[in-house]
Amino acid sequence: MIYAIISGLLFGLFFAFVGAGLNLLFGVLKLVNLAHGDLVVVGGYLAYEVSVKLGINPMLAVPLGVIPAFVLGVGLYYGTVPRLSRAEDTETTSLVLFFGVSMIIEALATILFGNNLVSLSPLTFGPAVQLFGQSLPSYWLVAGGITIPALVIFYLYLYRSQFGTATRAVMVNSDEAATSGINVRRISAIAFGVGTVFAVASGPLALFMLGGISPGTGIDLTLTAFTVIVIGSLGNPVGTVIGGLLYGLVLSFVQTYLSSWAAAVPYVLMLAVLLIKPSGILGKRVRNA
Amino acid sequence: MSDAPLLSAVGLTKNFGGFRALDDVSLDLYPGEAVGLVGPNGSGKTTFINVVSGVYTASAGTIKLRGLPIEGLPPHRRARLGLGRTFQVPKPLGNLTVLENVQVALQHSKSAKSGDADPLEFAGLAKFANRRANSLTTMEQKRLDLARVLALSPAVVLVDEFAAGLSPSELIDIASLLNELRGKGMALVVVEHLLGFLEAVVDRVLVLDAGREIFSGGLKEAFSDDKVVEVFLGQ
Amino acid sequence: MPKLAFGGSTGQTGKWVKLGWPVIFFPVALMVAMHVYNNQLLLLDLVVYLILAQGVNIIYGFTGYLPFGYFGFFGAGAYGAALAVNYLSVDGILAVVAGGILAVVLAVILIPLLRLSGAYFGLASLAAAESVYLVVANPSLASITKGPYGVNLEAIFNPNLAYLVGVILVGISIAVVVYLRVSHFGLSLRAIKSDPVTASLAGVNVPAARSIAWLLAAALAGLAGGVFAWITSVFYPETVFSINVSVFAIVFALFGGVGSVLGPILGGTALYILYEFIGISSPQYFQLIYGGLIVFLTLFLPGGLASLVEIFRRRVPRSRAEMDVSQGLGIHAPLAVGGRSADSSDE
Amino acid sequence: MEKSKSRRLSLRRYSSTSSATPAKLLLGLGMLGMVAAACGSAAPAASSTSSTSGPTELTVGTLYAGSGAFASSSLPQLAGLKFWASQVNQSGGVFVKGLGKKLKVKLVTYNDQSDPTTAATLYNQLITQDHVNVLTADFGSVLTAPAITIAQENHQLLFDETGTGASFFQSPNPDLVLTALPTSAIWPTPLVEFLLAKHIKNIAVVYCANDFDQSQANTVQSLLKAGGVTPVYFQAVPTTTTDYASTIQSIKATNPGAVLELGYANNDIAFLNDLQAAGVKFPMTMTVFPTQLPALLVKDVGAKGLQYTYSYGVPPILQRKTVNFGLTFGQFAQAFNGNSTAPINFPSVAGYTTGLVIQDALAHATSLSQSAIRAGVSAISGSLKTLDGNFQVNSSGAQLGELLPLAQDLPPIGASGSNFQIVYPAAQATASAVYPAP
Repeated sequence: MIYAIISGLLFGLFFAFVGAGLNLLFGVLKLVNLAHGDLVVVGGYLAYEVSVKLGINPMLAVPLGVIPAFVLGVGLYYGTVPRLSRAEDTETTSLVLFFGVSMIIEALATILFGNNLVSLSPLTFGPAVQLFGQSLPSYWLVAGGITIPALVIFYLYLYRSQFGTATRAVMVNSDEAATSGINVRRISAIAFGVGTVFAVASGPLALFMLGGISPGTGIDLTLTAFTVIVIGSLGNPVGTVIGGLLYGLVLSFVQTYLSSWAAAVPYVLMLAVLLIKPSGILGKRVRNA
Repeated sequence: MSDAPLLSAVGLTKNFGGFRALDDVSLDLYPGEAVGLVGPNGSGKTTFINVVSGVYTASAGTIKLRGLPIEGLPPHRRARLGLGRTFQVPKPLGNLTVLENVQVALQHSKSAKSGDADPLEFAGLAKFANRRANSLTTMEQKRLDLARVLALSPAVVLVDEFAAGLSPSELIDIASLLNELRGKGMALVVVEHLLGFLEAVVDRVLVLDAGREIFSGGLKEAFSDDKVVEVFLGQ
Repeated sequence: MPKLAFGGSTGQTGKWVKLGWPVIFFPVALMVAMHVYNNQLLLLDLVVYLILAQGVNIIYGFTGYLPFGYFGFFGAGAYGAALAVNYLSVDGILAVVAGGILAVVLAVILIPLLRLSGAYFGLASLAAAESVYLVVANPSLASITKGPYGVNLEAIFNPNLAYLVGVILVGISIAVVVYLRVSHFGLSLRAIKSDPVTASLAGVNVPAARSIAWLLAAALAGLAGGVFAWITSVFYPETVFSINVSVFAIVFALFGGVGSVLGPILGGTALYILYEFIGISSPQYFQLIYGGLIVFLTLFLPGGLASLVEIFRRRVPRSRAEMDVSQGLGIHAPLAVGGRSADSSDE
Repeated sequence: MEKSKSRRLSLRRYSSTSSATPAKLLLGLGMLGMVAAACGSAAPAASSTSSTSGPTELTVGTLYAGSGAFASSSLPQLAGLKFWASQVNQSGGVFVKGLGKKLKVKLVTYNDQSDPTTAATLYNQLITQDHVNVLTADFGSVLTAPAITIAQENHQLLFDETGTGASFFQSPNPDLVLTALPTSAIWPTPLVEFLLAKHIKNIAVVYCANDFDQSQANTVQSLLKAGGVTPVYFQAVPTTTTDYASTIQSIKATNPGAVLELGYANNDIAFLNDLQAAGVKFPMTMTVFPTQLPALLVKDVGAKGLQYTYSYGVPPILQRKTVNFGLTFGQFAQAFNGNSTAPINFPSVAGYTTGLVIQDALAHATSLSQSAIRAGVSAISGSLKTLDGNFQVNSSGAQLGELLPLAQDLPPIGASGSNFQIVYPAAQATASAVYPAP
């Protein structure tokens, strides 16, 4: 029971970390980056390579990945969004477009790393740790130690920085933000970069939390992340944490008490939230007619 | 004026959460009649049109079209019964051709009959028939909105701020178009800011403020009404 | 004021003749193909994906709902057929029908999803399909669905008849799309895709029309799943509930051009040949090409192959013959993005 | 109903239309060409052996998983088969009794990437397009299953190398022969005997939901029941499972005397890793693959993580003494090392064994027809003894040659990182079991 709660909270924070960037993009650009999970997987492979080839701590992939990920994100933005925004149904078209990007990343990952599952020993950070009377994997502590500061940084970026204020203005209404002198394009590009950084940065943890990654892990991660942000309400980055924790706890309890149905948790939760309370925690119109 | 109203709205009210956008507004409209709907921004004019056309459901009140209650009907049923509306910002079916835009409405009309005017000719868009609606100018798209409404052979047309941005000659054109519709026995509700245009089209006005009716009567009389003057000067 | 001149019926028949030839042509071509080449599984795959691409065309191309979870109906169809065979001992054709029925039942349950817009719908449909998969594949239900251990339909094995049924379904799927191209109903769907509010104010019963399109698309996928089950005989839940089914169908349709009759067939056939060349031996390169194609198409050619003809027609001074070709193809104007510059030229 | 309205009323037609033109006809012909091309192009350049002048070579078709979940087992299995082919070709080829001459072996292989759907298409390709003389399956039950029906429908004999799922062998089938392993339904027999002999009561079973592992789990359950024991934990998980953290917690709560985790290599690795990560030790932990792929398990789990783990005794750990056909394990290991970069492990032995079964069957086959080859198999059943043990099949194609003993990884850790010894049954034992594990 205690184990299930700890597990749920930690996985919840982890999925909040995975979902944070996705939600930021949706908030700013009103598009769903279906390649988000694949970017997480890229981060995972980076950590794997760092650990196996260089023999250093895989978590060093997080700082190493920041700048390339930011550049990649900004590049993705300028390569696609300006042209995309001319489409009639931007939201659906973006879904298709980033699905294509997702396939490209997945294919490249398969070509580079093969489609086998890669994993690192769960003892990378030492043997199990005794805490709250439970014997917990040491990588859980590492996960908590990375996720919590990362989510705090995310919060500070949005609510305590100048960029963050402008970013939130764009989220509320990009037209009005533009008329009040905010460079919407620049803010959006930076948001894309930051979202990508968060995706890639959560990858090394995915390597441990999921028991390993393969190129096909990406799409599942995207769906789970989407579930988390739908629960917490789309476009509201803080809601992501609540959504993540809720999701993590439900998953953990289903795993413990109804294990054969655990895989269905993200999908059933997503459907339930979309059909019963589509706005998540904050009200927002998502329905047609 | 004949004795039975084409459109009869009684006590229309619309709440958005705790905000009352429309508060107990009533209007009777007779064949061939045109009523102007006037008021400052946010006074509930467009809400009134949305509630009558079915885009929103009324929180309270009744709407009858030719004596038939329609407040419970979805928008497409109201449209088929002869209730048409245009939009302040035109909403064409962008990927369809101009012709197809009109055909959509035509195929659903319950009252269209041969001998009716060709809506595209009427709206002056015949030469664009095979163009995609997206490629039209905003003005042409407004005319297309109107043509699509006409294809329904409507009894009542709700016209939402049609005149904004029109040149004087276009204004005259549109005004005579609308008058021609009246001549065919249609009734019009015209939301408009331009007084000159209203003068050319409507018989009487309904003035709204903060969702409530504050005046109903002739256009000239409206501007000698204290409340109306206060609302407009205060704006 | 000019009078409304034409009665509609002659125009309709004319359009049927002009657009309808593929309804006969492609099934015949596919029957001929079977005698030229006898790895029936490969040909059946092509047949299945042609049907699925037309199904995607109906719900996405005409109505604008992107069904990422389309494979749910395909899987439901395959399992509907399997359950019918294993519990009701029906023959192959009835099993295929049962597959179609189960898919439609699933689609009816999922109609509320149509209230969601854009990305929400796409992802919710995916979640729904995955949920169905996890129910079918769940070891706890193995006594009913055989769970993850797969089903066996050897009892009704008859590859030639299964292929024939598949080919007939290709004809039917094309006929449905031709119907949508020429009918008022199809026009209503395209109006919904363009703007649901305007469509409803023009008298289109939006919830009913989009539901019908949804059920049609689901029925085609279910029937295709039934045929697949019939000819494959042994399959696992993950064989039929695979997101690749959706991916192939969507890319085939997009590549050829959604909203047109021939686009999905041309796109499907062309990409399937590509798949045969490189997809089986090195699927990751094929996936790379697929992904690249999707990106390119959505950014630069949203109308697919079919819109190339349209652009060609616009660029080159019009001669009668060219116009006839494009109209015969059943192509309408390209979607918003790529075609815009071409559109601004006066006609 | 909507059409009837249009009869009364329609808009004037603004566009002119005209009837069919030569351009359209041309287009149609082009499409026909495309379809035909699609079909033609799909045929690979593999040679056809259906010539009338008598075959000059023997084509053996097989699939392998170049990547994906089964690659780690499938690639060495293919290497074993290739090794056999190069061995027989060096000696002039494989002798076919009915032809009275030797034929060179030519392997036709495709990569199914661990995907059963792709595999189905490719098996069909091997049979209908390449017309291979001998068809063998890819590694394991999941990738073998699609071949079984396709082979049966085409009356092609399938040499099933390692697909041991019990459901494959439930009725007589002339088109199926399991070559290198007994059916997995009898794998756990010595294991359960061991559990009962040791009077181990709280037994937990977690197995992956596939034919292979389910067959074993069902056998474990029924044999235990016969011995009066009901497992305290008996759960299926998806074959894709890579995270066993919460499963381990649930099992731990039952205070088990023995834990059997029945999976494929990826599952076993994840399970053993998660045990270590959670710092959990059970008195007995048994998984399937440590003895089949020892090098891989040592690399991914670590020597410590494997210590005291139980597994099935298969070659190379189990070395058969009496071999009457082909190389002994020692000879095989030496020759294979020089011949291939693949590791010597159970799948490579299985691939080689399959080759030996084919070779011996053909030496007794009156022609190259599939039924004659099956008759050849029957002729050698019961008498063939390879490095993989006795070969004996029944009418449904199941191998019942020999049971798999139980092995345990015991100290001292050798250079290879593991030291599996047979611990049960006593007749075969090379060491005695350490229970409970320290």
